[in-house]
Amino acid sequence: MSALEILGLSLLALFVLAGALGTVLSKNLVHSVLWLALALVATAGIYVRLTAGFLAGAQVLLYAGGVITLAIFAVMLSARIEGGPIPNESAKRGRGALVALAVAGLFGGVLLQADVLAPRDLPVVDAADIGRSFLGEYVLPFEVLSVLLVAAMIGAIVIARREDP
Amino acid sequence: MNEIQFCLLLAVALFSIGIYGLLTRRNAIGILLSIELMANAVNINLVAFSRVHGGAAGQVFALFAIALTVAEVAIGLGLVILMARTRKSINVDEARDLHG
Amino acid sequence: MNLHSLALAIPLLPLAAAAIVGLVRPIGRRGGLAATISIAAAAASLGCALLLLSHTAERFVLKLPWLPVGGRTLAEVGLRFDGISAPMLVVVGTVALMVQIYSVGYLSDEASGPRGRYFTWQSLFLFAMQGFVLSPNLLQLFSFYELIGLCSYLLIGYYWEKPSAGRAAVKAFWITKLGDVGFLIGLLVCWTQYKSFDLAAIEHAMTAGPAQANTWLLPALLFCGVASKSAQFPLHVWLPDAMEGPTPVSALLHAATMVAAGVYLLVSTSFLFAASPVMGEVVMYVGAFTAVFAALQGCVQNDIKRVLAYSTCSQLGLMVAAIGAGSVAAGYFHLVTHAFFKSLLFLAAGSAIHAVHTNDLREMGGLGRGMRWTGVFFGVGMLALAGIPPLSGFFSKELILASLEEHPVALVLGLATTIMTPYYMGRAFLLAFSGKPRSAAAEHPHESGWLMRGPMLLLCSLALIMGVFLWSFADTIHEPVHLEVTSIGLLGIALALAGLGLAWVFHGPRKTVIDALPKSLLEAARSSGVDALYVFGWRHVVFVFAATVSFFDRYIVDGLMNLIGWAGDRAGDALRRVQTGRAQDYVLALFLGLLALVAWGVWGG
Amino acid sequence: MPILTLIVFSPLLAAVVLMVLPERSRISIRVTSLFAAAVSLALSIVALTRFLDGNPLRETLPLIPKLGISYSLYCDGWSSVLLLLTGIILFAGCWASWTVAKRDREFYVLLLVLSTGVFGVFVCLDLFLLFLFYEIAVLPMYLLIGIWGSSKRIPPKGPLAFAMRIFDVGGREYAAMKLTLMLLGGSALILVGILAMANQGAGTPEFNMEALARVHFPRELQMWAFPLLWIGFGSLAGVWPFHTWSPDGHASAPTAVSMLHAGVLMKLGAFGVIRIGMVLLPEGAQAWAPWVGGIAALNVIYGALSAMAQTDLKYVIAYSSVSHMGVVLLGAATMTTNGWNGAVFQMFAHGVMTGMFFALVGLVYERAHSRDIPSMGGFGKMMPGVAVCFTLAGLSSLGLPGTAGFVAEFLVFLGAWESNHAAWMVPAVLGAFFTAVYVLRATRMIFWGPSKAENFPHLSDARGVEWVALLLLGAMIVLFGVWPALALHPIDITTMSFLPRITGLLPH
Repeated sequence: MSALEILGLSLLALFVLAGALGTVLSKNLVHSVLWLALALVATAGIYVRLTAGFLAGAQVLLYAGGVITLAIFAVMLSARIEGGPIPNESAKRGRGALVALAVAGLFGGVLLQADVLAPRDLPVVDAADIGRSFLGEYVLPFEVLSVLLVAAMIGAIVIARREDP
Repeated sequence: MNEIQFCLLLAVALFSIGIYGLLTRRNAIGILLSIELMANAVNINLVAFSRVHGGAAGQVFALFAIALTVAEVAIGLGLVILMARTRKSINVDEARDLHG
Repeated sequence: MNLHSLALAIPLLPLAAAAIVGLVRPIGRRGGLAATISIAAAAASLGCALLLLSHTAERFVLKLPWLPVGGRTLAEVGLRFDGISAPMLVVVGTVALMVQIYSVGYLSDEASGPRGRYFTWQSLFLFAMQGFVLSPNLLQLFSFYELIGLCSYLLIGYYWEKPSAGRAAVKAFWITKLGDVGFLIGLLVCWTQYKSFDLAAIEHAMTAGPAQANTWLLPALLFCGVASKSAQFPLHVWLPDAMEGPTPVSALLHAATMVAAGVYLLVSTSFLFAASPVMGEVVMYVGAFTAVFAALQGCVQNDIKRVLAYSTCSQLGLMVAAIGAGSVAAGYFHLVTHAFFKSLLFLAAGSAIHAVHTNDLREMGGLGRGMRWTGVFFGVGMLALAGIPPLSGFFSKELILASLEEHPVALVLGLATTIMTPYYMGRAFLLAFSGKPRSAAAEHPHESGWLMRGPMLLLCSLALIMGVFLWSFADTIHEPVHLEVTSIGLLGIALALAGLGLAWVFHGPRKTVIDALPKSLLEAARSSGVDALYVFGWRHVVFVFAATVSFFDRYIVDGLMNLIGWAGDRAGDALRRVQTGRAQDYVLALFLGLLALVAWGVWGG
Repeated sequence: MPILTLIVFSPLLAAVVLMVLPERSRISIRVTSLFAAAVSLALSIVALTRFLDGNPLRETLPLIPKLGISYSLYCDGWSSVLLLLTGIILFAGCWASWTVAKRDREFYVLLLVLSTGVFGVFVCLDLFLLFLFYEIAVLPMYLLIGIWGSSKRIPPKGPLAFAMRIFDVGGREYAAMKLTLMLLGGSALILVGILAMANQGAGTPEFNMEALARVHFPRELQMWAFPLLWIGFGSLAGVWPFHTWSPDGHASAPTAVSMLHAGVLMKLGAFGVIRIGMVLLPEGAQAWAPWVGGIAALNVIYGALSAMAQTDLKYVIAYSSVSHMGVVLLGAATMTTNGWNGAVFQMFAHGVMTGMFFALVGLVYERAHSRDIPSMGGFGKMMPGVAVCFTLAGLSSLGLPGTAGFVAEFLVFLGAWESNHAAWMVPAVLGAFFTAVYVLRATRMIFWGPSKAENFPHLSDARGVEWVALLLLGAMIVLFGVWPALALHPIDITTMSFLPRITGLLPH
């Protein structure tokens, strides 16, 4: 891997971690949603780096587009219902940090000792292959997923429906 | 320390930051966002290994995962709004009616 | 009518009468009918006994397997008719019949309902007593022994409305049961030593079989049983209280038959006592001491029945002492004569009580004038008991004194008894029948009817002529007896006369002295420590111990069970608090579990 | 004609029929249950006679062959005597509960189900099925005591009062709960014991007792399996530390239930200890015998002493049951022919005695509505019949010769004296004496003495219906006291077949 690529990858990683930390630590709820957007876009970059172009696109489209907008809507709505900005502070940090560090330490430790296979140059999997496997080998999960998405939509609507006065 | 190992380590870091957010955020939306982070970390793993072993399976499942996470967030936010409407606050600490 | 069915009839007839009167309500309710049935049964049983007495030559034993063990028989039930049981059958039969006839008169003025119950228990007692006399083995002896105790419990408690009667009945049963515990343990020892309960088998095993290790153990335990029923020293406290029962009951049970059961037990197992001289000595000294102790008590009683009760206790002591000294004939003959004149004394006292409606000597006096017959009967009984020559008491008392000759201490005690007995009997007679009447009822007592005087007449004649039968009695029980005039004999007579003189001096017709002894000594003697000991033992030892055990069970052992319940309840409560309701606590638990699993996976097993 | 199955299931059949009967038909309910009880009683007599003339009844039906479970009933000497006892007590119990007013149909259904369980345990050869019957016998107790019972508050005192404060000690719910929990705790131990024995054989587990009797279990297994069975069954038989359910349970239970429970269910426990514990695990039994005997002797004295200090009539009799069950287990621990004969005969004798006692106490309670002895007095005038029966039952319990109680106690004492722990006999004999003390004391305080009948308005003697139970039981006490060979002969035959396994040689 050339020096440039390493620089690119670590830059992307930096953005991802900054985004994550921002989501988790920021005082303002909207800021934390925006930080999340940054993190998601940066991971899309990493997908590109890992030759998963289609996925990067999907990621940006779905996550950054769908989830962030939904979150913004939710924040606006609940702020209006609650009257006033939503307090976004966090408590019991010690406990949370402890568990997070423990998980990181444990998994990281295991990963560092493991000898992970290096990336071999394999044919790049492009959108057509993914589409073929969607309707070929994985057609059942694909259909089930569609059913699930419909159910989720209906569910979300029913849950959040305001009683007509 | 090759590229894949780096991505996996990044995923672990992302995952633990997600856990931190999950455990410390007081409001429901904050928690949902942290869960997003953790789901994202999982996807990085999937893609990293699909890069190693090739084949479409890795990415297909990543896509499935993304779809599922989005569905989950949709429902989650619906609940948050319901909660906000009924309890006038989405602070998680106050919602403890199901205690022993 | 062969002998076997005759022997069987003796106990079974009264049992049948008891069953009819007891179970068939209409008969039981009408007193008169119940009385006739039970008297008829008693008379028939006595008839059989007399018939059997005529040919005691044939000794026979009937046996029937009763308890199986491992395929063989552990114990049998049956009848034993021989020289020893024949006279006892007659004595018991006679006295029982006389008392039953007497009771008809005595209870005539009471409601007729309960009399059905009275005669049921009387017949049941006769069955138990005759069954006891005829038992061939120790187990059956024990069984009937306790049945006799039951009948005494029922009869003493006849006036059960009176709390004192109820308490006396229960006290009698407890103390006899206490003695029977020893007897029961004796049975067990007998089984391990001789592998059988049958008296004949044991006697054979003792003579022929290997010498047993501690031969004293079985007799000692048997003596516990004897001591309780025959009111020997430590276990005699129930006899004076047993006077709560109607007087005919006292006459039958607590003078002639029941208390003599213990002595009869000694007689029929005398070969066991003979085998261990140590035990003989112990029995003799206990008997002698009881005789003197009870006689002393007798001198200070003011209740006529208690005087007679202590006198019975004392005479029993003499019998036991005689048997302990080795002369079974003396003890047994005294038992026979004593049965007659003591029941006569009781019946006479009963007719006196019946007339003046009180037992207290201090309210009697001068009854001799109004109740001539009763006075004469009481006098004859008193003289016989005192041991004045021509009467039966003299013969048996001389025999006893003769048997105690080699044991100086026992002899002295015996002689002391021979002087005290006439004194307290004389005192009772003089206080009741001579001197000035000391209460309104005593002024003009009415003589009791023929139903009461008839039995007394027969018993009086028996008391007079019984002495003559000594020698024929001796050879029915196959024991040599020789009665000659010895210095001890003459001393006995002299002491008897001296006792009577003393009574005359102190309590003669002109004197109004009730108690000869000074007041303080009187109180000390009257409140005998033994009774207080029992009461203390019960209230402060047994009952307190029972209360602590019950407290321990209810509040400690049961408390522990409740503690477990309480701990369960508390643990449940503690666990409840773990569910805080906050979602994040649950997620935390989730991750901790995850960490533990992964850690275990990586480094664990 | 499957006699044994009929004996076991006729009460259950009657229970089903009762369910169908219309609600208001008081008489037909009682008649059906009486008919079922009579059928069982009659057939149990047939079973006894069949055993005596040589061909004992046996019925087998393979249920789950793979697990070695089969429906096999067999009626040997012990079972036939105990069947007879259960039949008698059930019959008397049905008569004694004639006056149950509240929901009498359910009462009779539960009573009949309970007796089916008891019948089942006595004749069942298959351990698995035996455990099933055991549970059927124990569980209805909860409802019977909880619903139809009576309660008497006991103030919490002593060092553990705090623990007692949260329960209303003495109440009927408390008694029902405690009884059921302790017995189920015991049955858990039994299940472990049974399973330990069952899968000893190679391959498929073997539950049939006769087959297990032939298996020689390793010593270590016997050493821990026997105490499990002893404590498990013992808690039902009133073994010392686990007996505390008995006073509360019997005191709060209605008449017929405490008759059946004290009269028969406690025998289930003792039967279990001997028939399953000692016969199948001889080495374990012999090793633990000193403990079993020691605690049994303690039971006798302990029960008698605490009975003496009670002021509640039902508690007196409940503690006396604990004391008499001690005599049974003492007889069992002696491992001698006399001891075992005495133990099984005492089961029968005590069953009849306690049945009669509780029937009488039920009558007294029904009329006087009080069980407090000191406040009663002079009842003999108003209820002479009950007084006589009470005295008879009392005399049998204190072991008066001529009653069944004496024969049983005498055999057990003899067995104890012959066994190598002669010392047990001393507390046992003392216990018998103390029994005499408290029984006669209670009789005197209640039936004798000046009549306190004025503050008990409607005292009356037993009426026609109630006499049946009393006469039947009284006759049994005297009959088996005067001629014990009737029951002792079959018991002796079976003891001879079991005992050699234990002692290796039939004692003298």
